[in-house]
Amino acid sequence: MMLHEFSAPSPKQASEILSMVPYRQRLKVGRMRWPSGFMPAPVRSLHEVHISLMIDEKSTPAIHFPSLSVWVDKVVGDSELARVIDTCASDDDNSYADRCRELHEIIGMRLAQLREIADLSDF
Amino acid sequence: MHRQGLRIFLVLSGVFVAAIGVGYYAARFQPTGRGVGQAPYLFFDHLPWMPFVAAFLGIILSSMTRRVACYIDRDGERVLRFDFVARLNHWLIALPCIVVIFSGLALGVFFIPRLTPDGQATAFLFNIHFVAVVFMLVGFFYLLGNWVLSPRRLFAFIPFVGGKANPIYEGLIFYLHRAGLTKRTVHPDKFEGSEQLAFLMAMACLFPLVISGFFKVAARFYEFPAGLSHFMNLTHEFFTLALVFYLIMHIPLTTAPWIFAGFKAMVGMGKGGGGYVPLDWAKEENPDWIKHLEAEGKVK
Amino acid sequence: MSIDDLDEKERAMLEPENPGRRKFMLFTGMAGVAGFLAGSFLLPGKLEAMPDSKGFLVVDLNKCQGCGSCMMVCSLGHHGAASQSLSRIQIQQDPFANYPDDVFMAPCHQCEDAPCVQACPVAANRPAMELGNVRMIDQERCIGCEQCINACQFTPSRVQWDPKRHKAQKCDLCTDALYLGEYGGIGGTQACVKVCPVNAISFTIEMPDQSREDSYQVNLRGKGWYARGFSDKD
Amino acid sequence: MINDGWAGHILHLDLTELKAKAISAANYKRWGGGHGLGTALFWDYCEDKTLTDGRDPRNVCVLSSSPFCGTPVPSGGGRTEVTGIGTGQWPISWYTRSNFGGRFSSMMKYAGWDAIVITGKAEHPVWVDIRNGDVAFVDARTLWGKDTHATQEAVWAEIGMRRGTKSAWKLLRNTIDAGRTTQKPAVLCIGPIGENSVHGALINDAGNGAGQGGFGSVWGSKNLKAVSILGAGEVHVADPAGLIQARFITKEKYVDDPDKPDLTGWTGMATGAITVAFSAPPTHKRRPQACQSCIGGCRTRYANGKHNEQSCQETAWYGAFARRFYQDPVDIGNANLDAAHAAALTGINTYGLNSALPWLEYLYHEGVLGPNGKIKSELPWEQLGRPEFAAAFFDCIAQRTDIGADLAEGYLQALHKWGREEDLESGEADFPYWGMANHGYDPRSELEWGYGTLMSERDFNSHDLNNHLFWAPFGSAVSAKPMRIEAERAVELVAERLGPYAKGRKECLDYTESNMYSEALAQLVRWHLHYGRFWKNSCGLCDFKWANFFNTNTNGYWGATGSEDAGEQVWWRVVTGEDMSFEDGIERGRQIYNLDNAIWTLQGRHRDLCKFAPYIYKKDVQGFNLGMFPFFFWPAPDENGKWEYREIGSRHLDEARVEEWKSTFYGLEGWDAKTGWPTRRTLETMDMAFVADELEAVGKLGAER
Repeated sequence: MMLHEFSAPSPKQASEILSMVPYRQRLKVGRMRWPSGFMPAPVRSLHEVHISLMIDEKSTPAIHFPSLSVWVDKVVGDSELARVIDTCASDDDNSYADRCRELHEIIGMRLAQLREIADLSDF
Repeated sequence: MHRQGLRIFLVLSGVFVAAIGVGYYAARFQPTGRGVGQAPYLFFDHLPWMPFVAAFLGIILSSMTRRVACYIDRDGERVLRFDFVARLNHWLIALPCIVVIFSGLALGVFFIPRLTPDGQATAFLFNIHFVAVVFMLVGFFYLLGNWVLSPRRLFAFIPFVGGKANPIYEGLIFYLHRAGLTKRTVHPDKFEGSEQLAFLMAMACLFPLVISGFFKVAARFYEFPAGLSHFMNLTHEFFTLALVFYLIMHIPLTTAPWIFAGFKAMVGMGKGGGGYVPLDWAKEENPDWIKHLEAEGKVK
Repeated sequence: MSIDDLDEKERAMLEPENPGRRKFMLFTGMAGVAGFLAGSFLLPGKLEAMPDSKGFLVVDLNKCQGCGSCMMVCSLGHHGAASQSLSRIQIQQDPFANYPDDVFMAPCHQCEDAPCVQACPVAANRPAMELGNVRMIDQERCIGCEQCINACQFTPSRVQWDPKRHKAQKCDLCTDALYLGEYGGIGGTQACVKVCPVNAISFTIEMPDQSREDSYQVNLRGKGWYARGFSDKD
Repeated sequence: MINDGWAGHILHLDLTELKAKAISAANYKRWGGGHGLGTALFWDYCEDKTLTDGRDPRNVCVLSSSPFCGTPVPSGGGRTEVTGIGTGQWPISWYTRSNFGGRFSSMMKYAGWDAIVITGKAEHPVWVDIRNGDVAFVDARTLWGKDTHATQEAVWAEIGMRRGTKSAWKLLRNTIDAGRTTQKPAVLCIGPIGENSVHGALINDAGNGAGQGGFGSVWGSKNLKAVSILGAGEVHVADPAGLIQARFITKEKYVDDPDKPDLTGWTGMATGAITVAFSAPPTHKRRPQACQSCIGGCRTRYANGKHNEQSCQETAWYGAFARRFYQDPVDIGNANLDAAHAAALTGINTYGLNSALPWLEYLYHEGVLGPNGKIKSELPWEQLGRPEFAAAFFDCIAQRTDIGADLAEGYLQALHKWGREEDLESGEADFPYWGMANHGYDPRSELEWGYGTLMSERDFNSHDLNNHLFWAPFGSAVSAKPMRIEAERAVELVAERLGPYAKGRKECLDYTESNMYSEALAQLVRWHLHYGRFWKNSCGLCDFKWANFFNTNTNGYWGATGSEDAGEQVWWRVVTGEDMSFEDGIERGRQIYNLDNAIWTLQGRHRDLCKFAPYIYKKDVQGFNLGMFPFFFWPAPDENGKWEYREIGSRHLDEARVEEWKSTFYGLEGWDAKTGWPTRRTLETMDMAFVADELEAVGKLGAER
């Protein structure tokens, strides 16, 4: 699991990145669950992305990584994170599940950092 | 009612009711402590010897009573049909028998469901059954004893022996005549054919019941082969139903209008009380019997 | 009653005495009464020391999934018909209660000095000596007095009532399971143990502590069980 | 014995007269039980089959068990089929079905009843107290308004059953021979939603519900609050030893060892006790919980009793909204489970919310719905995701306040009332068929599911092929593990069971675009419909466990389905004594399916009504579903005919070709392709002339080819 050093944005930028984007700019993701199937669950914040990347034995995130990095870059406004997402998502030796786990961890670290900067312990 | 009959009847029923009361409280009696749980007191389980004792009490009783021969009381215009012993014996079997049957049926027989909600109520029913059984056994063995003492009384019930006619033919004609389907008539002795058959039927039920009953009780202190126990359990249930069917016929046919005088004699009411039937009625119903009594000079 | 109760006509019609027979009857009666009264004191008391059962069912209340398969197979194996009321093991549920109190499993304990055995008046319910002393009710001997049902000190009572036959029945560790399709009993199969989809019932030859009711409730959860996400820890 | 597997009698509850009558089951045995039995009873007892709303007093609702119920047939002993005309569907509420698990059907059998036929309408609210043969109608005015759990507890109290366990033996009546039990009665009831005739569910115990069809409101419209059933009897089977042995074999051969599970196995039925709940559990202190006779419980009970038995979709539909407000997965889970709890108490079917809530939120953000929108709603939409919102939402639905008034009639009814047809063009309102929510297996990609729904009357919800051909390879692919069974073999194993229509025809399982409208696919859908109609919905085999086409616990990977030692027909034989083959059962399913279609026809069905929502024909799945999901795996042959698990790409259905496909399908069923109606010849070959006569009488008999 590679470590990522993110540069620290200003508190203002940080809280912008953390904020919830307008409904129309939501990222369409979802979840596959046995046996109920696919359930759309669009996300509107980095925090929601983080949670929807979690893996458990009965369900799997349904996230299109390229769209994700574009969305993080253009809509959320965290180009640095977007780049990391790209590299990690395109790592084909990793299984889809592992990539989700890794992204979950990376975004988790970024969230922690941003929250600290923006001084939002409970977002 | 004849006074000694009344006395005896009151004494018996008193003892009987008292016994059932005891049975009820016994059924509620619950010793405590591990290994006992909630155990009602069952007469059958704790006094299994009592029915056997009752049997011998019946025999003793027979040795203590004396019989009066049937005779024609001219001036009384009546005939003694059932002496006191006969009446006592009949009711000593009959009354407990009713209780025995009802308590037995309520415990569930073949397709007939058990009517009690729990072990306690069941125990109470068993205790009632027990008390009645004890009385009935006294009566039943009193009967056997009496036969030993005066076999001719037994023979009066036996077809061809008491009353020479073919009982089936006699019984048939008797009822056909009643129904007005035939002009022919019969001349019964003391017991008309159908009565004799009924007697045989009663005995055919009572003997297996008593014997299988003794086996069931004896199982408390002696281990019979399982198959035998099973057979005896089934026998007991089967002849219970048989006896019920017998009584369904016996009771109406012995209280029917044409024979009601006989019934009154048996309960001890009627002309002059205690076991007598009107002479005219007897002439009508049992002409041969009257003939025999007269022939034997049993006339006073 | 006495002769005085008879009127003079009846007295005249008294049947002739037969002193010989009369005495004989009296004697027989007396002898019988005396004999049985005396015998009653010599009657054998309850069973002498009851041998322990050589097999027991233990259960895991935290594992049971409440599917009732054990109950159905139990009654099927013994009666050829599936029934909860005729099952020798009883599983109870309260869907709204908190785990683990939402399920209760009630197998027969095959008790030491089993009260149900002691309560049986006709020795129908007794240890099957040649079959590992499993406490079982001989349906041929049972007279349906319900005393064993009352005697069981556990709730629900581990003795069932067969309303069709008016007889009591209890767990025999499948000794008498005629419809099992294989040998049951100690050394053989116990249908409930074999069918349980989560292995929440187990057969043991170790007699659980008789002083505690919960000694029959054991932990049958293996590693794989926790891998399924079930646990006692948070 | 003639009654092997059968209780022998059917209970007719006439609510108008408040009378209970017993009907002999003898004439209904050919229908097998469950859906077949219920449909045959509906056919006989519903006087007007043209009804299009289940809330009409003339509607007949049947609860039916099956010969398997009350016996240890693995995952077959505990399901109850509910049939009748439903509510809340579009354009017509068809004669439909639903089923639920738990204890109700086994209790029904032990009480001596194979089915319960409910007709008429009571003057005031009643509940029905059934104890073996004794049936009593009890005034339910004191229960009316109670939630589903409180109702069940109240009924237990009425019958003298205390809460909790360790209860003593209880008499059904006042004598021991009237039967004793240690069990609580199984109480099937409705919540406030059903009482107010809003399409809702029937609930039994904590987690068993019949949701589809909205039968809760059917009961509500009949003033029927609950049916309590307590049975102390027995179910006779033809071959007890055979049944027990086959059950042992199932456990030992097909099912995982409970203590050594093969969690990556491709075992279908056989994973054993695995909880199907999608929220992080509030506590790990929990047990599995199963329907009667199940080989592996899919529900769970927690140390906090509150969320007991909540499972599958109801534990997921709210999570996506809840995560906006919480960080900790357990908090999100709890918010979801609380919402699920509220749903269970009010007795709503949450499946519709899968599509309804996202759509309503969309309308809110479009400014169409809300305090200032064209559609007035005072609900706190910004709080969507908090349990409070869910509670408020259910309340407005149950009480028909706010948008509840419109939604009460059905989601598409509301959509049309609000003039939002455009949302069906865009797919924002994701109701692909019959006004019902998208199940999560989009008809454009999972063809057998979509066509199966189109050719029946409700969301297909049959996971047979889905479990084996999608989920199994999916599981391996997601974590880049090797496929446990190669595509070639998997397809062989499944095709081997597709008799009598397509035995061994692997092309039926080709999910590529080239095969979307083929005759082979029509055969697959036929098989699937008929298999489900009999073996699952009529015999009561659980959809989560059956069919079992392949199984990595066995040599050669043969599954239990159709097998000689534990196949469907084996259970039928040991229980009923009737030597019927696996394929005979499918033929019976065909007859039942024909009876269904006859009723739909009488209700006014025509092939022109059997259409997907517009967006299914216009929009690709792309972007909406598969685009964000790298592998939606289904078997497909490559150009050399070698089978592989291939991600079936973005695509939509072509309306004209779907119409062709329908004609093919109708042809194969022996129906009139012009109308989709059954023909006399077809019906008579199945000894169903009585159906043809009734159709002919109203001029709705299909024309012979």
